[in-house]
Amino acid sequence: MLVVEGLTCRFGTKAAVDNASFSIQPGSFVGVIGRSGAGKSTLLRMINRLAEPSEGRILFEGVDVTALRGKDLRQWRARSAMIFQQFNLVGRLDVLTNVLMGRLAEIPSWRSLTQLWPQEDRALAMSALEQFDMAGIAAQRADQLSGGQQQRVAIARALVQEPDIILADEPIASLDPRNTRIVMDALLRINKHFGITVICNLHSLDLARSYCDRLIGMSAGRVVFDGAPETLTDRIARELYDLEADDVMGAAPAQAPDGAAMPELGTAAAA
Amino acid sequence: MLVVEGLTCRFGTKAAVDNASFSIQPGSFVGVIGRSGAGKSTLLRMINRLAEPSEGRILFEGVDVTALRGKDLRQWRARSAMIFQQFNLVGRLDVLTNVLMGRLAEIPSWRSLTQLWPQEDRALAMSALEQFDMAGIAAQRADQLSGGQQQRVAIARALVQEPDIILADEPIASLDPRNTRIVMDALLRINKHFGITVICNLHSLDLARSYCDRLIGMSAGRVVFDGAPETLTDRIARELYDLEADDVMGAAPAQAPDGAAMPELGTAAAA
Amino acid sequence: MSQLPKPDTDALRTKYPDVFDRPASARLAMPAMILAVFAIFVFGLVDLGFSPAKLVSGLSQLGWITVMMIPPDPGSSLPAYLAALGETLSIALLGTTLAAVAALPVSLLAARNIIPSNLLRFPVRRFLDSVRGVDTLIWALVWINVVGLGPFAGVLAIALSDFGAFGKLFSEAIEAADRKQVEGIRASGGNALHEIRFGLMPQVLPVIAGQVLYFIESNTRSATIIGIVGAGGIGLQLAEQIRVLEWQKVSFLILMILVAVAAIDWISGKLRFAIIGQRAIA
Amino acid sequence: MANAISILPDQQLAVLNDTYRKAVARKRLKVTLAAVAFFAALIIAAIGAEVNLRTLFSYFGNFISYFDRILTLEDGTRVWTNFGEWFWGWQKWLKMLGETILISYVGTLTGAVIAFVLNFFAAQNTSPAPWLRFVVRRLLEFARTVPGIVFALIFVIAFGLGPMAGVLAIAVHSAGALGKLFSEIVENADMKPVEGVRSTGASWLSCMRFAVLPQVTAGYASYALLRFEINVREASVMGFVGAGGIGQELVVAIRKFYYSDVSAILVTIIVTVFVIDITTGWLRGKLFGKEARA
Amino acid sequence: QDWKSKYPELTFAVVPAENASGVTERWTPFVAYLSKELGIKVTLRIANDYAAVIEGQRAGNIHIASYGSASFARARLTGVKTDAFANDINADGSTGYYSVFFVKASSSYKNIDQLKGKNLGLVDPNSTSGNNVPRFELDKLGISDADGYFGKVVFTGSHENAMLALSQGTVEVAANQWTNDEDSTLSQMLHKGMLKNADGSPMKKDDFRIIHKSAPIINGPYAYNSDLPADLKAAIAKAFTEAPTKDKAAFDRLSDGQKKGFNPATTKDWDGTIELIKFVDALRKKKAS
Ligand SMILES: Nc1ncnc2c1ncn2[C@@H]1O[C@H](COP(=O)(O)OP(=O)(O)OP(=O)(O)O)[C@@H](O)[C@H]1O
Ligand SMILES: Nc1ncnc2c1ncn2[C@@H]1O[C@H](COP(=O)(O)OP(=O)(O)OP(=O)(O)O)[C@@H](O)[C@H]1O
Ligand SMILES: [Mg+2]
Ligand SMILES: [Mg+2]
Repeated sequence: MLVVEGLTCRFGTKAAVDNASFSIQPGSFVGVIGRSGAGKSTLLRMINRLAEPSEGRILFEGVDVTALRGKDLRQWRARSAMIFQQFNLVGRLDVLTNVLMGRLAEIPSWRSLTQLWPQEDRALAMSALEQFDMAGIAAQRADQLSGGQQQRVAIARALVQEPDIILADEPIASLDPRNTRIVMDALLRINKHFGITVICNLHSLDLARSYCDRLIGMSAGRVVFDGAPETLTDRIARELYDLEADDVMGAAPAQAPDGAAMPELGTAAAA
Repeated sequence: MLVVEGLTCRFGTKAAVDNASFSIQPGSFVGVIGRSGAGKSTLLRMINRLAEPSEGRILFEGVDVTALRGKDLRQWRARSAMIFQQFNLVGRLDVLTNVLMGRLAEIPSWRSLTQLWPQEDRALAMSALEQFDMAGIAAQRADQLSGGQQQRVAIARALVQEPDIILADEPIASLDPRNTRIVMDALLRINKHFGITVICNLHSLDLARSYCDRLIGMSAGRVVFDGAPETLTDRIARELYDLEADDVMGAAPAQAPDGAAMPELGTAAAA
Repeated sequence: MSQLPKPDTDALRTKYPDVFDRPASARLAMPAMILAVFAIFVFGLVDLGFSPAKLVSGLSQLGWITVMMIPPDPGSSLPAYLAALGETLSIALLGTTLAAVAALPVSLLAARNIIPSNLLRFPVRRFLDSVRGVDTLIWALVWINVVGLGPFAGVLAIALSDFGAFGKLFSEAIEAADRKQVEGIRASGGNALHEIRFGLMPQVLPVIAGQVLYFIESNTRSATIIGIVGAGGIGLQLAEQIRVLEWQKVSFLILMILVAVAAIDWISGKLRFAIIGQRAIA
Repeated sequence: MANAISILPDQQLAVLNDTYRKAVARKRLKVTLAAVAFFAALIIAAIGAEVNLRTLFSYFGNFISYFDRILTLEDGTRVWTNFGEWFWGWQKWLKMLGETILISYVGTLTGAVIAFVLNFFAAQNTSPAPWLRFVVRRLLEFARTVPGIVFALIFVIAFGLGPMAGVLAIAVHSAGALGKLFSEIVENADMKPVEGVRSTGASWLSCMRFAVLPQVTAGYASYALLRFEINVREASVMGFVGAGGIGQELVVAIRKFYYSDVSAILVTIIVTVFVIDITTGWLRGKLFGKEARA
Repeated sequence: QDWKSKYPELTFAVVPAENASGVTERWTPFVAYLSKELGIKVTLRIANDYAAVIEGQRAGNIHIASYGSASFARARLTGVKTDAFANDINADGSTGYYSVFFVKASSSYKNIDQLKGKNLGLVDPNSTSGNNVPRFELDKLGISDADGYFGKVVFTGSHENAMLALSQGTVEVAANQWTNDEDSTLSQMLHKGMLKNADGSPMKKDDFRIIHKSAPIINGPYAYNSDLPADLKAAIAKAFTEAPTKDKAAFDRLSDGQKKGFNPATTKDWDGTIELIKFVDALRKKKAS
């Protein structure tokens, strides 16, 4: 179980995350929603310890993650795999090596630095790639792949970390709708088949409602909503986004707008 | 009227666009759809003359665009404004200067090179930005903007070219759903209000169906479909994408999938 | 920890043999190259008369020299040193700026993404190579024939030899520039000059600024040309003090140059980051 | 042509233009001040360097006179009319060139390896600790500030005459120069992959190896080869410590006014520079590989 | 005099003697004196390389130059229009010096013959006493190919470096300049404590031994451009000869009390040196064949 207690992160005087507290049961699929700048990314980065908390604690299975140093810290990072909006793959390395990065915390340094990966790790990486139907392009350079393929490589990398938690920071924001579906489905499968906890930042309320068991809403660094997707009423959503509820739905309009129903210049754009 | 006659573009032995012919009425909103690598980008780039046709002609209002050189060519490029997936703004210049780039073909070189833009051009650029509610950030550097903002700058740049045609090459592929809507709405407004022809490459069939008057489907360089969106049946779409029709719809699933209905490992991913 | 199923190594191995048993050529290419590089290195060490004993005894000597350097003391020559430093800075600043101004247009002709034709680029690149290949000493002599002895000849000599280096470096910076921005300008109807002015220059300027400042810095400390053309120069003072083994003056001079270099380094950093700006928001 | 933009009323425009102007004014002012300062510095430097354009232009014809002389054989004919006489010492020169290349190779390689190890500590974005960065930067600064010839002279006193002192001097100086340039490349590198690798629990070393290194190798190679080339050309300075090779031979020819030898040796060196430059281009192409897909 | 309008400014080029520091301070008073005597501005240029001075005089933008003997000969040989008019008089009244071969006193070497296969340290290629004369002397001793005879022949770059190399055992024998026991690079280095034994104690004069001494070498000339008007030339030469009496302070600053005055000389006096240079050049041709 992951417990977050009074977690705060300040940049200068500004609190990007402000006294956030919640706990997450193993195996759940949690969506974190909120406006741009609400502190979603910072929250996830603190859990993975890529950002340093200013105050508060993060406990995982009773261990204070915020106090870890050195080897223990690296091991924790391996256990809480991160997936990024921009994929954060190493473009000049091939797909297989990118996936093998997920094994770095486990493998003795001399082996990884000389790229003498153990056979079983290679096998693990290949089977992860195969799950996403990417084994055939294992030798291609990562920067030659399309966005959807890159994000699947990133997920494969997360999987071979054999993590307890997957932290996904807007994993589909730079993907087209089709790849969106592929990636979200992949996350869902991992969550349901292997019971790996998924915490996922999402911009689109629609997606959040479709995929998550539980939603955490943030606004200006604070947790302002925490509950099942059904309990997130349109009124709450409007407040959360401080906007016309219509806009946050984010999907394309249902039918072709005709000239008459078309928004006047500057209204939609102003949103 | 834009007429494309037997247009072909070869890279080496491979024909990226293969004998494409169609004509487009002024004021229409045409979507070009097809799989990755079908030749959509190459087609648009040839119309703007960023890529050289190997064979065939492009006629605009009776003038053979493929034969233009020098000043005439640049003038044609200005009349057929291009919008790119990656925005192709100059990151280190401010927003206003980026928009003013659209005036380059009109202004004497000594003025543009010394950045002594005429007052009326400045007014034009500023008005274009204001239309998209961006005049307030006219002094910011383009690389400090979010994706949606950058694409709106790119559209403003296209508009100040006072074009007859706007060629948009997957203008929303690197945008999140909300920005997608903003950008597509902007294109639609331009098309409907001012009667500027828009030719737009799209990955998502859904979007194409919602916004376009007419769709051109490409596959392996050839035009394989040309008609109103209503006539694009699921069967044709399936053929076009060589896929399960379900997948190309691209939107998020309508309701939350439960464990039982979940796809088995490797099926959706195989798409 | 792991909830993943154990992968079936053998099945995967038969399916993707390349991944598990990479061909010997691929596996051995890198080690073989490293071995070759290292072998030549060792051969060089032996051929050039390196010996560990010499190294150890020399190191103790070095320690001894270091002790002699403390405390730094300019003696009575401080004004002369300051004048020399000022003169050197002037020569370096002027020469390097001239070189950069002249090299910029030529470097465009040497860049693959501007002049795709190998046939046109080849002579330009070889021209730059030749200018670089001619020793600065020779450039100094050539200019002495024109303007006589004095710092001006030094300025011109530096300008010419750095011109060759800048031409190469700038063209590489231009080649590494992002093509998308240039294409954006072209698509709006800009001509070649516009593409360079608005599409390329904003991108390569920080790189160029960094390199120019680095060369100014490097020319400030170089001893050779400036001395030869009869302009004194701080590097010459330094070399001379070492020759006559005035260690305290040596250390003082080194400190002086260090301060000047650190100052240029600081300006360079400021300038570079001012042009680069904050990183784009993701 | 369609006009899709309705020009705003003057009043509204004036407000917008005003805001824009205010926003850029600060930047403009800064740029202008910097430019003025720079030109002032140039003018002061021009006075200090005794720039005299009149002499330059009136005697510019003399520019070719030195080349005229080095391209003439002792008997007064042009060098290329008698190749045998021009390149009379080619065997000796080639041997010396080989020696120079060997010296530069060992020196540059040693320096590059040191720079390679140190530059990650010196770069702002990869340095593990600020104090370490400070120390390493000062160290590199020191190594490149002291001219190679000065190190050579010190090393001669310490290690005795011979190539060893020259090689060590080249190594130290190259380490300083390359260390700075390398660290600048690292500072320009994309940090997203680094974060990606770090989030998997990788150590600092692994982050450098897998996330930074693949991005920077091409730049490293290019700068190291340029440094190699500079060292080949400048090994003449090391002649005085017994590590001169072809460069020293050139200086001797210049000092003794063996004009045709000067041009012959120059040609040898220039050809070497050609080869290195072409190699650099080839290597860059190889390391950069295919451009990332759009 | 009409040359004053034609030559409103003269350039005087000096190359620092191998062991000089503070050249500018030394020469400035003297150049001021010269300027006063001639009534026109004289600019002092310190160049670090004789090649630069020779090229400058050839192009005509250096009017007066202080040369080493070998460099002057070289300038004449390559067709520079320059004429000698004076050279230095040493403290003991002589106008020349010697090139000598030093060995360490602790070694067993008594003459060149015993040094076959050992290392020889020379100064730099253009040095009269450090390269040209030693090679000439060796040739007279029957060693025409020094590089083949000795194990290694190295240019150490300066007279000091040659002595350092000898004291550190890098070379067994070193060529150097020597006027008398009180006036030589060695005596200056010893005076400053620049030479040390392995244990750090300073070396003494007795630690070195001269095994060969050349015929006297004439001190390097001061030369002016041949194209200058005759009366200007005369004025320059006169100013030089009168310097020790007319402006003693400036002269002493220049010579450090090591010199007595300027000796009027003519280009002819260096004919011997020119022969020497021709001989050295001939060595290069020999190596070629
Ligand atoms: N390294 C940093 N330095 C300073 N401020 C930061 C830093 N990282 C984040 N912030 C600030 O903290 C706040 C929260 O940022 P965060 O990235 O967590 O928001 P977010 O909810 O992920 O937004 P988005 O949806 O745009 O990704 C923002 O105002 C941001 O500007
Ligand atoms: N400059 C080029 N050189 C060689 N081949 C090219 C070049 N540009 C495009 N191609 C090839 O031409 C084909 C069509 O490419 P194009 O970019 O037009 O496809 P697309 O339909 O836009 O695909 P996507 O949806 O991925 O953008 C592809 O197979 C591509 O690899
Ligand atoms: Mg975020
Ligand atoms: Mg495309």
